[in-house]
Amino acid sequence: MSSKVMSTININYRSAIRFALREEMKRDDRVFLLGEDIADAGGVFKVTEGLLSEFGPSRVIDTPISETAIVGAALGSALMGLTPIAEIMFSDFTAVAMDQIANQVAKYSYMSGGQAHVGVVIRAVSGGGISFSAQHSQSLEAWFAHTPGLISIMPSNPRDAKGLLKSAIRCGRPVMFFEHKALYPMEGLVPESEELIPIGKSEIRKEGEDLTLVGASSTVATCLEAASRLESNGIHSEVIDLRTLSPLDSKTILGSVEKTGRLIVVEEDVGFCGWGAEIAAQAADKSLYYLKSPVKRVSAPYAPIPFSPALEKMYMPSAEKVYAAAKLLVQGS
Amino acid sequence: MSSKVMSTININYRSAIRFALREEMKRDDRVFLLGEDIADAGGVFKVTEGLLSEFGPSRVIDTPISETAIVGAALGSALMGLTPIAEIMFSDFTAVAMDQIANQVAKYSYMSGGQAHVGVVIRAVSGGGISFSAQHSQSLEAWFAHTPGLISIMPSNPRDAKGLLKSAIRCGRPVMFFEHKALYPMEGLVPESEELIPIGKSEIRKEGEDLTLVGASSTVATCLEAASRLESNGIHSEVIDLRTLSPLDSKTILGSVEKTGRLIVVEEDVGFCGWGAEIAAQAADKSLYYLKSPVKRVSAPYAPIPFSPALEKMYMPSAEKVYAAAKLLVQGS
Amino acid sequence: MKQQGVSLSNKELLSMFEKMLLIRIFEDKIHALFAQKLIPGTTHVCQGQEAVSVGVISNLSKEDVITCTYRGHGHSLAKGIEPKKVMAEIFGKSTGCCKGKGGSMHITDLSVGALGSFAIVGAGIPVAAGAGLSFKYRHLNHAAVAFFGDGASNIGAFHEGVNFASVLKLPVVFVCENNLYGEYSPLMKTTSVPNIADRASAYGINGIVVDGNDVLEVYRVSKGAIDDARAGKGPTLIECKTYRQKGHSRTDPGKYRPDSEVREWMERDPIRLFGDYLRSNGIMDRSSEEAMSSRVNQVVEEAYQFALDSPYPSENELESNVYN
Amino acid sequence: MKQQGVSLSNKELLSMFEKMLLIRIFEDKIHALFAQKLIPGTTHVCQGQEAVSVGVISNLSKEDVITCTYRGHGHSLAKGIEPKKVMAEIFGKSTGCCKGKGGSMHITDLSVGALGSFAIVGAGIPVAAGAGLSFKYRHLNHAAVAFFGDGASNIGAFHEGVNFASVLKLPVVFVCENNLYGEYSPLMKTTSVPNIADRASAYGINGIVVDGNDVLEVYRVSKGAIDDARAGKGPTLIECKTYRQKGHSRTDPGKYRPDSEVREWMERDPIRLFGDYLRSNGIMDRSSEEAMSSRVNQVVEEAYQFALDSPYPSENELESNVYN
Ligand SMILES: Cc1ncc(C[n+]2csc(CCOP(=O)(O)OP(=O)(O)O)c2C)c(N)n1
Ligand SMILES: Cc1ncc(C[n+]2csc(CCOP(=O)(O)OP(=O)(O)O)c2C)c(N)n1
Ligand SMILES: [Mg+2]
Ligand SMILES: [Mg+2]
Repeated sequence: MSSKVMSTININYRSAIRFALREEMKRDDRVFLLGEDIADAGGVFKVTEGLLSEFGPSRVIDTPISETAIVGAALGSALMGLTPIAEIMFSDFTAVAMDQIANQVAKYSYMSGGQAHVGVVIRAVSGGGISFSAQHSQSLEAWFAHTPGLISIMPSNPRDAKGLLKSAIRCGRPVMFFEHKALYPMEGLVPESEELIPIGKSEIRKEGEDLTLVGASSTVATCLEAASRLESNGIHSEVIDLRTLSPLDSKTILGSVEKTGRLIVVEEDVGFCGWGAEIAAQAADKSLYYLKSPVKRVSAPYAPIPFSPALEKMYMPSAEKVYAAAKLLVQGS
Repeated sequence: MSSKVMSTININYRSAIRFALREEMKRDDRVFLLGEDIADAGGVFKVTEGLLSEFGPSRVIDTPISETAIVGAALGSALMGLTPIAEIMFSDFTAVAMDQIANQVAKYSYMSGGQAHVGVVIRAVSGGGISFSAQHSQSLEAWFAHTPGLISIMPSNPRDAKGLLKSAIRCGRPVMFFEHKALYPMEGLVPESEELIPIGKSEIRKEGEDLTLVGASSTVATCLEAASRLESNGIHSEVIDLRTLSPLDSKTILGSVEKTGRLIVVEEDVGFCGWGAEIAAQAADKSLYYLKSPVKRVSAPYAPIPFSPALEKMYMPSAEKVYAAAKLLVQGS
Repeated sequence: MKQQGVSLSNKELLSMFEKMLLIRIFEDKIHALFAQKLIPGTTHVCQGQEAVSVGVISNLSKEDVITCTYRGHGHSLAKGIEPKKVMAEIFGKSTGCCKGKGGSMHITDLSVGALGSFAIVGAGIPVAAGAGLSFKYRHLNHAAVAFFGDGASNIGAFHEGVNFASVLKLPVVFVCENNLYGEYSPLMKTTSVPNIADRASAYGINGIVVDGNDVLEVYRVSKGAIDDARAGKGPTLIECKTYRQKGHSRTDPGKYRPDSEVREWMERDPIRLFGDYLRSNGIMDRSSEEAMSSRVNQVVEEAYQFALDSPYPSENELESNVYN
Repeated sequence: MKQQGVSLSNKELLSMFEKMLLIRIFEDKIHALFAQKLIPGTTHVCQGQEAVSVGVISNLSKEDVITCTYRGHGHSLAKGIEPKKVMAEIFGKSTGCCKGKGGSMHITDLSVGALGSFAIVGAGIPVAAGAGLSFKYRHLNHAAVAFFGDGASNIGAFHEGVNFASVLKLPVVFVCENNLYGEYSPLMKTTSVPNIADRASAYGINGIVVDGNDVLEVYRVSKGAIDDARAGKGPTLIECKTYRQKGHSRTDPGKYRPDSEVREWMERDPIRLFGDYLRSNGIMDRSSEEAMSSRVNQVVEEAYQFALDSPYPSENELESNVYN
């Protein structure tokens, strides 16, 4: 993050997203919102609170419980030149709209030979940690990353959430924008002036020479916490915040791996066939000769997310797990 | 494959699947079929031809065009102790039933604390190569492999198709059974007597010391063709047929990689976040110190499947691409 | 309220009342415990809707089955899951009906025919159709009942599930609990018909509107539909007009509802209505009511204690049951 | 056949006839070429259903939009995509409307308001609702029309799309082409209502059944619905009873259909009916008909030659257009 002086405000992740929506809606009257309980109620997570009174019911639209219609209608309106931002209340519900997302929105541009900018933004609330059980806690980003035609963004902090959402709204491409529910209360400094954070660029959150930790969304904090504990043990880790999962910033990630020779990917998602595997696979292809030790993944086990807080805690990646894996990698025990 | 003498018949992949269905329906009257146009018409690909007249309309059920209802009803009947086999005409249509598959069927056992054997088999027709465009040609196995609770099977030949489907029907667990549409006419020897091929076991199709090629479904033939061309160039490759994608037979795969020191995964699927990445990632973790050269993936590019035969040909993995990648790996140019 | 075309013994009537009371007291307890932050995650309580679950389920035997939603404590108790197993599940304890792995939104007990609470809107509907299919397949005259909300009638799974059951003439009864809201949105804002039952004609089946706060009416109407289902006459869609006395979930106070509306519906509280009926017909007197009430209170308190005293699941539960 | 409540000039009538003829001859050509294995993949031709696409789309301007299905050549031609661009697309050539990347099932040309052929049953329906939303959003009095089959009315996307458009009062007309079959299955086997239009009441909108082989009736009825849409009165569901003269796809001979049924419907061929009307009312004579026919034949032959002569897409197309 550049350190030049700028005027900032301290807001939470939720407000940062709301600010991005508001600024973009003000800037461009083609931008509108649709989703369940987003207007009158301001959203289940209160992200869209106040926007109805500011922009009126034609631009902040409460819909029936019909995710397929929501995404399909977003596509149709985008083809006519609007910029719909659809809210999927829990990213787990993308499953009921999967055809519209993965077969229609994602493929429209390609199948039509590039006739349209499909400027559909789908905001989806992801992640676990608050005992919402197996159908309201998933991290399903890998499904979408695996679907050509979709951009997948996973902001880890208020500033990124704002700057990346603004870029998403302007990019004229289909975007899956994953907001982690446990991050909504997270506070952080956000520039007062407009900031567009580029899609497709990772950010090095901490530099180090001994190993590379890659996280995204909630796991960036996990990595940073582990990194600071490692630091007290004399292990200097580099922490990369993915920001955008697809397109992936392979250059930054592999550059770091080639410097440190060690890689741990930390994902909240189930490890098997998850996005951590993609990063590990790229390292095993492009950076093999730099690797000093096995590539590790700290991810969820092969199971749905359990409800019981006792189990969920074991299920989630943690700084402890990352720390233990890192120590083992670097010191061999 | 063991070479002990057995009496065999030569049938195609399509018939092999039909034989498996028939044998299992005869064996166990809890087994039944449901899907679109599977009864009167015998299925779009004629897999279920003749089964209606043999088993009657209560066990071979034509349904409305309602994949969500088909899979949901399969789940409900499985909870009551039946063994439904649902046909999804093209695996691309799993997207309209994704919630039932990934949130309900896959998670039922876990969320209920193991109360039920969810014996739902979903037969889904996958794969490209016959210009069926982007919504009728996909290989979406990675979505399901990434979803804990689902077994994913990808038979590459008639014998496996029959023996694996029979095991799937008997296993009492949710199975995604991917039948590759281009393989339906493929002929092969199948034992006359009953054979159950174990789920979760890969098969070494050809032994070799110089590199390991891993394929599944249609790409096993691709690997074998490449392997025979490599052989004439003095390169001895080992070819592994995945058979089951999830649970993955890591032992066989990594054992081979540790022997050869080189790995190429060949998948029809889009490479990015595909199952090839998982295999590569496991190698980079567990077998890193054995690797003599970068782990390669020959997979589809990051794009939906194009219609035009000219483009589709470039899109698909081919023996040539595998051959070229292998030569480069082993000989360095 | 009257007992029209319904012949229930006094014992049966009292048992229905006790079930409703159990649900009410159970939910009040959950609501209070949640507010005290003693319950993890989220909960969706069903006070005010007890007449629907009890009215319908009183027609079912153990072999009949139900599916319900995240707002499913009531149906689960009515179908016969032991209160302590439900409570322990809501606390995430290993003694819960799902070993603590499902939680409030996924209460399930196959042993009593409670096929599950489905947390994805509409998802239980086709599953109930599948259970109905199994009864038809086996020539059993059992019935499957799918409970869901008014908002759920807007989702594809509703359409497909009901149509599927109609085309295959399955023994399924679809019970829509129209409590006027889907989360914070009034039904009329998101739905294109005044009565959800009007949608039945799109599937060639009967659609019936019933006063969902009158347990005897619910019983009578659902009895007809369930009898039809058992007799091979196919499905029915029943819409029960009722009211969610609390907010949507957790601590939502439901402030978006007009006071007058809340007041009117509180006056038509289903337990009050049924209690009045039982008392005025001499079926229940004050002392038997008090005895019942203290019995139920004790059951709920015991369930609570049981949940508190039970251990959390152990680590080996984390990766078990992925397949069964 | 009569021109009831419809005022079309002779020129307009002849132009409609020519459109129908174009579709027929185009589809006959495709059918023959496919049988000769000259066309890759699969095709779904629409002979017998020309009155629907032409009848409805004759009410639309270029600013109005449509979505259709894999059986979409007819709608695409009626909406104004150049025949040679459609033909070249079907051949997978770079000069096709989608550069050969979509093919027969995905014919699309935004420049004429043909938003796309959707190969997943029902998928185009909510997309049309979204286009309608954009018109309402911008206060334009355009309309969106979604074409789909009888079988499609069983899928969730139909339900959600129609309900959504009704709740939001969007300028959309839903046109169901009931050709009696979904693939190889007769409608009555998989659908719970005799008329798809009966489903309109589930969404609080008008449902109208029309003779889909009578282009003037289709024109008249859809005109009313489209006018209503433009006037902000919300959506209508129109069911056109018609017949798929060929099999479902590729070389399917459609043997599962009773001969008598096929015969009856062939007698009610929409082009024959309309031709008889035009001739008997002195609007078209033999020589003008012959001129038209040879003109259309030439257009189709030219399209075919164009497709043949065009190059396949080059390698750089493989990974381009992933985003736009
Ligand atoms: C597919 C899906 N979309 C959205 C939600 C979020 N959600 C949970 S409950 C609810 C409202 C449902 O309303 P209704 O069907 O009337 O049931 P009620 O809660 O009133 O019992 C919504 C939108 C969900 N669980 N599933
Ligand atoms: C979701 C989905 N399920 C199944 C199919 C396969 N399929 C293609 S066409 C078709 C029949 C559709 O029938 P109908 O809607 O009546 O249209 P028609 O072909 O008669 O024009 C089916 C089942 C599909 N394309 N999409
Ligand atoms: Mg409700
Ligand atoms: Mg049809």
